[in-house]
Amino acid sequence: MTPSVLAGLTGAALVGLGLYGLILHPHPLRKLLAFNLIGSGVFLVFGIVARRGAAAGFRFDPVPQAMVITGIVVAFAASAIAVALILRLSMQSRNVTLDAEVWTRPNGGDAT
Amino acid sequence: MNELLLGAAGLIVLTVAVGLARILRGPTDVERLMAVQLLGTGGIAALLLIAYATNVPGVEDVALGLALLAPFATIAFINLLDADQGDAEI
Amino acid sequence: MSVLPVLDVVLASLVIGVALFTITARDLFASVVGYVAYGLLLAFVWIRLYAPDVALTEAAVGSGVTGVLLITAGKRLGALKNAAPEMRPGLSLKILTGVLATLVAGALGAAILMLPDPPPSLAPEAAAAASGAGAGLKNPITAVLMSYRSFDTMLEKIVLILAVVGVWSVGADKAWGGAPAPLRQSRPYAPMVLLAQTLAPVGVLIGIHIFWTGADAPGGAFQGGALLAAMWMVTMMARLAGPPRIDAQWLRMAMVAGPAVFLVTGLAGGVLAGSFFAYPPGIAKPVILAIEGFMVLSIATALPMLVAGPPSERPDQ
Amino acid sequence: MTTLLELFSVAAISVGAFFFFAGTVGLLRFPDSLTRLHALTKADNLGLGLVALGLLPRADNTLSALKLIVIWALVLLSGASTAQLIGRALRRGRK
Repeated sequence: MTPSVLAGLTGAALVGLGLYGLILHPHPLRKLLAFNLIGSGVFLVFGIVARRGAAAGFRFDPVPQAMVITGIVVAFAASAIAVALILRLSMQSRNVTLDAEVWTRPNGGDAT
Repeated sequence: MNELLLGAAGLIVLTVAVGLARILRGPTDVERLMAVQLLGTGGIAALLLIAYATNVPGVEDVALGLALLAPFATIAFINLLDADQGDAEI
Repeated sequence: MSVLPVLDVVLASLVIGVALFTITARDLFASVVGYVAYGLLLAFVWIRLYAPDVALTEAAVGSGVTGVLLITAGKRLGALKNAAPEMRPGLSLKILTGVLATLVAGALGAAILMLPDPPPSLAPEAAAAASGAGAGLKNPITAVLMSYRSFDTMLEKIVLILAVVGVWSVGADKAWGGAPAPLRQSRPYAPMVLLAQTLAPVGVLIGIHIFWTGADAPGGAFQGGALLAAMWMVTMMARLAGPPRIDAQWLRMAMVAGPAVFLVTGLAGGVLAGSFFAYPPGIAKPVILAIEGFMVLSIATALPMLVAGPPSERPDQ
Repeated sequence: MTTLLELFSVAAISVGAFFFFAGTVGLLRFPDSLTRLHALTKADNLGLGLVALGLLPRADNTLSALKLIVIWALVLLSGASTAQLIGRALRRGRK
């Protein structure tokens, strides 16, 4: 078990964990957190592709690593938009949940 | 000598990892905060030791960045606690 | 070198353990603390994958700034907590989701175990980019970002600006042009003021250092810009400075500067050096450093504005 | 001279690692939040400080040595002031 395979399997496990939280948590910020876990798991998989692609005198393949760097920043930008939308949604509706049942209840999403 | 540096790094990471149990056990959020801070400092120490033992370039700069960011999240958490407790008297 | 494999296993299990905690923790605060610790641990994993550039980005953006974003959001959301009680999902849904998540993770893990051998690599192309068009850049990652895949990097800056526009436009109509809500409501304590006043100047110095060494050593515009952004946020969190009004001319100019300069240089390359985004040989390195300087400015202003959120008060004039 | 420095380096790093160990034990075993905070600051200030001190003779150039010192100074500053802030948050008691 080389370090890169270990990191890759960790990434796979993170994707699984994140998916579980994303589906099950009714709280929108917890969903966002879970989504970020999935993202970093995918980044780790990129990381081991970079580590395995060592060639041309480098200890790593710089192309996937550069993509991960842009990826982290873009993921943060997306999270910021998600947070803004969540805050606005809860301000409008006074509901801090994404549970479908709450929203479809007769008096649930009243402020629309 | 390098082996010794790595050994020290391993020891520090292990102890700090055990300290992370405070995140699980709490009991209050302040304890969780302390565990994260210990992880940050221990991580910086381990990074420095690994940097000097393995000569991977740039690890020092990562440690520098981590040292700079160490109080960053803590300040935000303190602000949150203060907001929970109403306006502060100085 | 017998310590390192043990360290790797410890690190991997810690990452998974803390991730599990952030998913299962009962309250939001605990789970965000867990997420910050998780980001730190990931940074160490990236070091072990020989990716100090990524480690620095992950520590600054993935752990630090994202953590502050989530904490601030939780604080603002806390005022509304009185609404609907959280619904707990049923057992059957839990099992079903668990099976699905295990299947996805298992498939991904299997794919990782079956990765092609010998591995495909773009490293030779990146090496060519480092010694060719971006002549004299010893950091291959900066060469890839600024030369080999420069178009991506420029579009990524535009994404950042679009995100800021998106966040701003979520605010109330009547608040447009005003300043976002301050990151701290009450007056700060003296230790916090001292910390921010000492940390910020040192941090600005370190941020510029990391940007400057980025041409030849790990570091670069992203990492330097993120550290500068963090320092601006520290001053805002200690109430040394409030968030600026979003219609401030200098703010908008600073945010657009990075991609604008990048685009103009790219077009100029089309005229002077024969192809879009080609750098004229000989002066490639100074040109790249100049573009990166403006990118640092854009990142350092855009990230704090994303955390500060939409404008909240009616502009008073 | 070099062996003496080597010895100093090993001693400082070992004591630093010990302080991390002690800090962790304190964080886990001490009975209340304020005493745990006390243990944490020992690990922060002394542990990292001694490790940095031990690495100082091994630095290749002045820039590396300067970085070690700056890292220590930053952690001292942030450790001391966040300990104040955390302590105050604890003393006000509702958390």
